[in-house]
Amino acid sequence: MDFALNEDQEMFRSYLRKYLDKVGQTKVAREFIKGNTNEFTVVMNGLAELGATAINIPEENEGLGLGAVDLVPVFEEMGRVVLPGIYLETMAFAVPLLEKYGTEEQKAKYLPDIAAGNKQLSLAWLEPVKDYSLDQIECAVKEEGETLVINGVKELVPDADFADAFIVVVRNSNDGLSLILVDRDDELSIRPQKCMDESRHLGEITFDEWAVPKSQLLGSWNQGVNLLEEGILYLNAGLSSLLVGGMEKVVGMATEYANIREQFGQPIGRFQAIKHTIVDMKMDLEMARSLSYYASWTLEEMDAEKQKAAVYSARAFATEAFIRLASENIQIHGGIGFTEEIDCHLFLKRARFYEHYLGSVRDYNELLASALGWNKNETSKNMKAEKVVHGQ
Amino acid sequence: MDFALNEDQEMFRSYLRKYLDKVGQTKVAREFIKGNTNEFTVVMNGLAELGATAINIPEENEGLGLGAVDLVPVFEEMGRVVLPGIYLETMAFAVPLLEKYGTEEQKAKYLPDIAAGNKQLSLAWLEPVKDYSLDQIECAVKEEGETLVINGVKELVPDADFADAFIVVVRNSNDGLSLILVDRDDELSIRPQKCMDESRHLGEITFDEWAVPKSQLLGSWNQGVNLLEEGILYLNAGLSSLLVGGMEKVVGMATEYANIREQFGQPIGRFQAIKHTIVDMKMDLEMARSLSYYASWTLEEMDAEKQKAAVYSARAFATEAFIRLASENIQIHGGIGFTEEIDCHLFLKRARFYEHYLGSVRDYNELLASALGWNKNETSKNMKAEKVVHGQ
Amino acid sequence: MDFSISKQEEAFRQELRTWLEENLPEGWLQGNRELPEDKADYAVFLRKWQNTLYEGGWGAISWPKEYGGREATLMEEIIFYQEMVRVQAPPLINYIGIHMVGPTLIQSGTDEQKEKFINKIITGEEVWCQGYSEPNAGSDLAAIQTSAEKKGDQWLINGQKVWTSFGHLADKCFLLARTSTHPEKKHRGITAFLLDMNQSGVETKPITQMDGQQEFNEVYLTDAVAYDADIVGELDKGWRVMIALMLHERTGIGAELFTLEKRFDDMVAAIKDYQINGRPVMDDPSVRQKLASFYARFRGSLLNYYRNLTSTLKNGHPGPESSIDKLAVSELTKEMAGFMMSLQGHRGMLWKEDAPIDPVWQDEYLFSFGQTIGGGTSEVQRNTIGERVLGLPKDMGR
Amino acid sequence: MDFSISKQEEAFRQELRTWLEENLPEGWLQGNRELPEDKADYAVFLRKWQNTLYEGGWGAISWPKEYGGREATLMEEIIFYQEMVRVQAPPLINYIGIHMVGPTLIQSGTDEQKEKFINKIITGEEVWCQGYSEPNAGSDLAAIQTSAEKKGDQWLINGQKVWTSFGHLADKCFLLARTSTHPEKKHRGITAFLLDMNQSGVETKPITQMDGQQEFNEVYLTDAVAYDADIVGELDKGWRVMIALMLHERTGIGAELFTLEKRFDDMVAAIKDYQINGRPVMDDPSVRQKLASFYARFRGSLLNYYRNLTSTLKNGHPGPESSIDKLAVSELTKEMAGFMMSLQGHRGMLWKEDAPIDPVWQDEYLFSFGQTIGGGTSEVQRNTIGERVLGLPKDMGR
Repeated sequence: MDFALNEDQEMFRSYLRKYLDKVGQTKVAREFIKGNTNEFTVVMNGLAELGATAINIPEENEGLGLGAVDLVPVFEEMGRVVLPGIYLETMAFAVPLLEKYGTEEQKAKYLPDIAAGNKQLSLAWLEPVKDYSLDQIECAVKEEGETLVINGVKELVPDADFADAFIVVVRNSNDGLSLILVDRDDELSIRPQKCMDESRHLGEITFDEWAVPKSQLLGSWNQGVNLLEEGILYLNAGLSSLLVGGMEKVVGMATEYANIREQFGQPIGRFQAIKHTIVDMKMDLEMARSLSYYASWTLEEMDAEKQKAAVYSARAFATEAFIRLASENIQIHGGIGFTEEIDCHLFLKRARFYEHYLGSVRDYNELLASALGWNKNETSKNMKAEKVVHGQ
Repeated sequence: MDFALNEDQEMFRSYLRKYLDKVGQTKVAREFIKGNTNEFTVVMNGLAELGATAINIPEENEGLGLGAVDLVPVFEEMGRVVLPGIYLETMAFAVPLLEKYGTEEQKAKYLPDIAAGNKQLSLAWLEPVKDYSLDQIECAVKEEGETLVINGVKELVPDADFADAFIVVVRNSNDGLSLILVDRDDELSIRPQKCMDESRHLGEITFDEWAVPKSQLLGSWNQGVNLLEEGILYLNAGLSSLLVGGMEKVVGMATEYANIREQFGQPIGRFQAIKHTIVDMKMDLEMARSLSYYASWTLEEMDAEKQKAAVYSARAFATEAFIRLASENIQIHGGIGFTEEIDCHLFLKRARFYEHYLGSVRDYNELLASALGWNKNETSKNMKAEKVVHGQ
Repeated sequence: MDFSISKQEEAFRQELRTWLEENLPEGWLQGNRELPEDKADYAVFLRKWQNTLYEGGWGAISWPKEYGGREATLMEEIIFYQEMVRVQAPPLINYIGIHMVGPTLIQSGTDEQKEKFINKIITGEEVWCQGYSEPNAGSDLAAIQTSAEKKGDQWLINGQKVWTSFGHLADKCFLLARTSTHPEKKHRGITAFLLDMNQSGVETKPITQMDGQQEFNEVYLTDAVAYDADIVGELDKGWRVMIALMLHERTGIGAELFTLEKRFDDMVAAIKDYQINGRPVMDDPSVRQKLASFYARFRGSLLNYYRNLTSTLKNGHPGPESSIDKLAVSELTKEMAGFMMSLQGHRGMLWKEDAPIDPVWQDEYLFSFGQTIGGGTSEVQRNTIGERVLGLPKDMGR
Repeated sequence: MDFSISKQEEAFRQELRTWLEENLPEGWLQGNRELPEDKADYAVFLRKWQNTLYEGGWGAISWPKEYGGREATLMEEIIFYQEMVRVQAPPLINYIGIHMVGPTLIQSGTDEQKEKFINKIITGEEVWCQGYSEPNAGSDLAAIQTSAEKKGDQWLINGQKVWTSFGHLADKCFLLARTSTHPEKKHRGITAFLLDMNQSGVETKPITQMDGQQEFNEVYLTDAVAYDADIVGELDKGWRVMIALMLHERTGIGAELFTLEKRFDDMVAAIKDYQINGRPVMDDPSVRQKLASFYARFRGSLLNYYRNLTSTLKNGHPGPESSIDKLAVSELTKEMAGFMMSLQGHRGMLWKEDAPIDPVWQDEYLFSFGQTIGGGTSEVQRNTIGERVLGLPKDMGR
């Protein structure tokens, strides 16, 4: 029994923390919000130099050949400082899928650049007025000779304006789903969308007869559902750690403030209304951390059903918990917590950002139920879902 | 604007409280649990002497001719002492239905006796392995000459062993629902059912070719759904007040204990964990009280849609709140609250008893939604109720 | 029980309704309710609205007639707010002046103070703010450190106030300052001053909120000057003045509650219209359940308020139960706003012009976090209810 | 990270599993797990079970071999509880003796005490109880008033203990009594005695719980006698002995957690089978949602426990984080039990032989209220976590 990050992982964490402290923690996000994205670019380069972008890339593609658990400290540290960007989508979605399903050409094209910090990939899934249900995908691809031609609209694409390539979820002619790698191009029509979490850039991409070489198909035709399902496991394990990082910082902020802020001649942390609230936050944090560690661990060690149960439960729990914690943190800070000046709101907005990202808590709970074999009885599926007493 | 009980109502409350204090408050329930139902009978007679059983019975039937709001203090005071029995079913279901739909013969047969405290009516609705959905009623009635013959089983009938008559929900030959008044009879097959709230008696009644005179039909044939819907409004308004009475006592118990119990050299009510918990209990209590007052008031003053909104919201809120309050009260009392000796558990068990009585919180919320016109879109009713992302 | 309103009250409502229809800013009733973005224009607009109210006889309805009021009953005041919420009238820039400072001066101001201030409050000529909270005295208001020292005939005031609404627009401030530094109990030795904001010793700095708005200010006081004539009540007895002043706010959180009622109706209407994947959101049983439970709580809060109002009508002044109203409304507002965020799915993160339903829901959500903090945190409300309504033991330091 | 268990541990598990299959009371494995109703028979049954364990070498696995133990590692102890929960073995009547008193005496008892007590603990010959709580010293244990006064060579003990599990069956009691009445700090001046329960000065009275069971006792001490030889550690230093004793419970709430795990699986199985109106309850999306959220919390609690265990393995003793485990498990147990009540609808009020699924759910529900009180209330756990894990300021009176 050894359920903890190992010494190497903890040491790497301490390098990252030192570096992110040095660059001012949330200062990067704050500059980003003001429109100064420079600092963010500098920090991403710095992190790449530390090796953060090479961790889970195979050694033959110039990476470190490490695994999902080794990404945990990176995500946690990024979560602590509300870092902008699509490191998550790149490392915990694009990389595992490229590694497993990419052609040698694709690997060579993307992985070494990612490892060196020169490429970041985003995910184009959601379409206007839809949710994440895959049966709703309308964005279409057709084969024309040696090219694939895409038509459709994707919205809320993270870092649509920064990403070096997009994994685009498309419907092919025989009604299956597939994934296409689309490289960034100035001709691509991107409309920025204003996000409540201003440390995130979102954009709507319109593909109008957009042609890419056939070699940009990721995996085989009609394999989209499987690839997404697999990618989503990696992404949500990583996301859970991102959320845990945010939670940890928020608990730390609340604890520190409760120790120094005095009212009625007492540090407010002496009042049980504050103390016990912070304790409940801590409970949520530790619960989320254990679930997220385990989720990443299953990706290295367990079968798909175990992975699903572990990842979905971590994702669902951490998503809700982070919103709760970030909200309480504002209340504990009182008036000052309501200002733009203090970081509290950055965490709240980021927590909300992830609430429904790639599916809601409800979706993941339902997926969890399926993964655990809590089957719905098929025969009764068509019965009226809601019955009401009194014959109404 | 005058939203309070009037002086007469408050004075009547004080008589009742004095009387119930004199007879030992929960002592009646405790004796009842031990099997000594005598004391309960004595107290019901005492309450009848005070006029409690005559309040809303018309003057021509030897009652006081008062209304639903006048019942509020009685229910609250009964709730405070966890009184056993079916005063609720009698006064807030049987009486309003008899008054409005009963024949002169039925009124003469039941109302004066109820007013004098000589008759109590119960409600036989639920059937084995069913919930309260009316489309599930199988208990059947057929006409044979001048008699009505009933076949079927009703369970969880309150005070099946005490009640002087039952209003039985039955399905008639042309598939409609009707209500039949069935008088108690030693021949009637009643199997007692053990209730977790031991201050309640429940029983399963088996009607095997059970014949009653035709004159025992309450209202007309097929009118059962309407009558139930109307009766349920009265019953739930009254029930809300019963629950409020219990809540008030529970908040009082918690407050008193928090003032006298000392730990760490402080009355525990000085610790915010306790103090704020009691405050939240008080918030729930006052919310429930306002909703319940208003619910009873609408029965006298407003139209059916307003009545439904008021009653259903009071019922749903009070049901959940009482369980919450009764649970917290145990926690605040600590170890002693976990013992049989202290009253805490009586309130908890009673709160649970009413949780699903004549419908769940979910049912009432759904009914509320309908009453407020939050219509479901009919065309989409047959769509799959639950969609899951990722095409699963 | 009687929820009906009298003929006189009904007539009052009709008169106000008619007047509003004729006198609201142009286009307002038709839904064009934009307030000027520019701060100066904004102030001009709102002062003008206060003046319009005044000229119509609605400037300060609860005031005595001799001061331009109409001696409105408490019920009429309630009706006033119901109607204001109904038409979503512009905010009252001089709320502090009309509901707190004016009545206080009318009751216990000197003749000179009445002469100098009262008429300018009701006309909107002078806008008032409130100088209470300080960086180290929020929940613990009695801990204020801003000092007033007598030099010659001047009181020199030094310190910092915070969370001063409309501070940057205000002409006058009802300010609490410490005039005795070592009192036995810290709420003693505080004096209430009527401070002129238009002087060099007063500097205001807007606070940017987490929703990007600036509605509050820090006020820096550096040898700001007041005179004996600017003291309300007695020297060192300002705490008492402040308590009396609060009792003038006799409608309590009525306006917030009516706003919540409107917000709830708007929410239901928005949800009825909202579809995701072509599926009406109102069809979702869990949404209906949640709405039903909000309905019960919001109706319960409103009815509680009416119950407390009934007792205010009987006793002549609001009791500590008003903390129940405040706690219920603020917590519910926050929870409802959070629900409305969740309901919009991932697309709910889109903001301002990109918001999927109406950006007001995103703005409301962020703003709602201030509700359980401002005007006494929920924790302080719980202490008040616990101690003053339930009689539980006093907290540490109180 | 490594969740695998070693070959040695796996062998341990297999050995235990085989032994249990052969030695559990008759019919136990087949599901006939009735304990005798009669109190005397009940005690005989459980003492016999303890003796069976002892004879099989499983009586006190973590003890040194010389005392009949097998010097089990912490992981082996965990495995022991996992297996006990798996087969739903009879309760351990001498838990206090084996996990607290025994190890404490082995570590710091006198030779005489070791000689006199230790073997009888492991064999089940002498059952131990714990004399800690008093009517006025529950959460505030240091406030105990039971006094021990020296008269000649006897200590005369007077006072009342409460919540003494198995008190009516116990032969011996590990008792805290005040030997110094005016200490500087109230947790000083307390001494730990090994008290003989079979004497006229000791009277036990069962407490009936809200679920109708009697598992705890009041213990009345009237000139109960102990001797110097019965003192553990030093006079007036009993608090320290008690703290050290608690550290011997190194598996923390492991057993409760494994029980919760089993309870969750049972709950899912029961729900899968349960229908209302012919409709499977598992089809209800809100039930699935609730179960999923319980799953996450229960798995989170279990994994937290393993994370804390990892640090116990590293540090050699459990830290204050064990309060996190206790708080999580007790609250979750209570909430799950409440959910299972709600799930059964109105029919869920039927009890005992009339219960719609299995009366265990009703019993569990009522019993669960003790979980967040006994062994330190949730409020006390939160204080411990706040102060000792997070470093927040100490509470009043602590």
